[in-house]
Amino acid sequence: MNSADSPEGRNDAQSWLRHLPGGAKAALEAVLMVVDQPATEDELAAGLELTLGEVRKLLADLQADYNGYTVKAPDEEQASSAGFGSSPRGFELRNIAGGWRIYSRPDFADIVGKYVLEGQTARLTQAALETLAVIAYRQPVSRARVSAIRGVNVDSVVRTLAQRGLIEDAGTDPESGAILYRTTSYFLERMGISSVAGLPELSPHLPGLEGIAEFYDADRM
Amino acid sequence: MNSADSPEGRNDAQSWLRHLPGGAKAALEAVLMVVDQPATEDELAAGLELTLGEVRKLLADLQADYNGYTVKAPDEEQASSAGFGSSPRGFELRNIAGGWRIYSRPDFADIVGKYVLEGQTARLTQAALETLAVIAYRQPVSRARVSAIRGVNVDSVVRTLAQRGLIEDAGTDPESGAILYRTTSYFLERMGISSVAGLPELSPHLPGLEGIAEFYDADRM
Amino acid sequence: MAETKPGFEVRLANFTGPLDLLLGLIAKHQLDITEVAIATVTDEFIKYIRKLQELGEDWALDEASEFLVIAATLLDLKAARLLPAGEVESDEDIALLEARDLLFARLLQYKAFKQVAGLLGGTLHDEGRRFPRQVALEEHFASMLPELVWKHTPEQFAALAAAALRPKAPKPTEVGLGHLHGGTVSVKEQAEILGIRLQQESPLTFRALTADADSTLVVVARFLALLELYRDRAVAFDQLSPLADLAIHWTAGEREWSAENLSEEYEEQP
Repeated sequence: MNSADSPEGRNDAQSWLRHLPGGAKAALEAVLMVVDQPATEDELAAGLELTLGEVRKLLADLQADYNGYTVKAPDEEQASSAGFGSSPRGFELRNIAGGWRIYSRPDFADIVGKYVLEGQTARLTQAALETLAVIAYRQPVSRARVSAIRGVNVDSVVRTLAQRGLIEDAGTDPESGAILYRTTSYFLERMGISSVAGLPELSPHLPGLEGIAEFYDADRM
Repeated sequence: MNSADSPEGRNDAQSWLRHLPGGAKAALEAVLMVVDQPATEDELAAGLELTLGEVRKLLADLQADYNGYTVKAPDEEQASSAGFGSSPRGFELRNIAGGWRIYSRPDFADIVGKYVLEGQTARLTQAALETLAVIAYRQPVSRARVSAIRGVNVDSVVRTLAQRGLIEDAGTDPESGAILYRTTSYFLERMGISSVAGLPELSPHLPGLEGIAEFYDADRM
Repeated sequence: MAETKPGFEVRLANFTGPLDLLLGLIAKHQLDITEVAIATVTDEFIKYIRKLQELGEDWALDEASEFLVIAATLLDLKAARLLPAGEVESDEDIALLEARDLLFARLLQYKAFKQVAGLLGGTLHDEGRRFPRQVALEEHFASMLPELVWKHTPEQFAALAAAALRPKAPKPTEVGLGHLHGGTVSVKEQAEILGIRLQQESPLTFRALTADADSTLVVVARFLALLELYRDRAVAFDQLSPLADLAIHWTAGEREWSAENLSEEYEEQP
């Protein structure tokens, strides 16, 4: 296989892709059809022997393509011949949990839900949501610490969240030896965000308590 | 929900679909994009509350759409505004054994194959082995139950095991409607035994196993 | 969910714990978090426990410990509130003030997480309307996968199954020990001691009443006992200036008061 780093290799791959019907964009689309977890831009670039920049450009094109857009009269002909439609597709391409993946469009959730029984997850209870929130914002964090923040025992809720794949074991605290928990990439997928940094800010909900972390460590049980 | 047989119901459903972005075609596309098992025309018509004729017409439209075609000048504008492109997509809609599903386009089989094989190992992970062991000794069993026993989400591991031909669908649980899994004859072959009854008894390894079913049922989510 | 106590749902929606109950009570009385009328909150809470008892509810261990946490939290608040608002000098006073701030901080933090949990729930719900494409690998590609390396004998496999199926002993939870003390000190017993002493000699200073205390815990218990006695109108306080010695007068008649009358807040019988 030619290395993507060698100019000759790249040219070969590109010209090869160009000769396929639909070109590199369709090839990318073909790969997206078989991924069963978010595919990173690196993986896609390596698999298609394209540069990161090229892959990003193609992903953005596909995303816009699936979302549809209103084309102005002069561009319509060009848009059409390039394979662009103006009406949104039933699916969308999203960048989630660090990778790209095809999803059905939420407008059709009621219809799609009739066919896809698995994966439709039961709603989380209030207690589970609050525990998940504490873990998401304080990770990696021990059960005892979550308990202290929530004021109740969280053992069974933590077990449920782990079974649902929303949190996982993140090693043990070097000091106390307690198991630490963090959120999973499945959690990011379910939240539709790229990384934990994409969570809404906690500070607006914590008026005048910037020093809370210190408070907490002092109070740690 | 209105019955598809009642004319009033049909009209309601149709007008409802028409109001969704992309209309009935996008709704059909949404379903086809995420169904795992090929869907029959009957199933699609029932779910979308359309007549068989309408569904067939839409399927043909989508198939042509994905395959791309050379539009003649007078049709181009119309085609474009209807959301049709002229260049083939990376995927195609195929009718196999009476069911419709979207597949990656065979032209890209080399690229897709290379992508799929990348990073694949010939060994099962510890998580996969343990999950397989639980399924082997508790079959037929749902994913939720295996998750409860293992304490982690097993969705992707179960998918891997099914892909490897070690486990298969064994119908649905009459109570919960969840898909049940059992081991396959390929699994027996790899184990070198002739039937599941040939699996070694667990008792020597697991004293007091009698009460285990109750234990886990009590914990069942 | 195991944590939702049906009894609490009558009073507060979505009860999940002591902090929740406190927040709920505070919200219910529309009180500023820094101006909590502890007495009201405490009375409300005690009324609730009594009602539960009248209904003959069984006390689950979890529930009982949650009550203890609430009681402790309320006591913390109570104690902290009794500090004069002015200058503080002793380390103990500062510690009490810090405890109060910490408690408010905890409540605020708890409230913040509750709000964020609401946002998370909304996002999870909205995102649940998108279904990922997650189809089985096309047979053509599945057949290209490398043949599995299988090295396990049936016995090894069985051992693996046995390990995976063995009921997991609950992993040791870190038990919060911060609230545990060396020995147990009964507020009721201390109240009895104080009652006897004050009936013999009144007034007495708090200093004098605690002179023989062999631990801080006994001092705290006697302080709490005095609060109880005060509530029962058995004693009156007299303090000439802030942080001056606190004089305690016995105001109840000799036979009017006994430790048995003491509020059951501390000595609840199951």
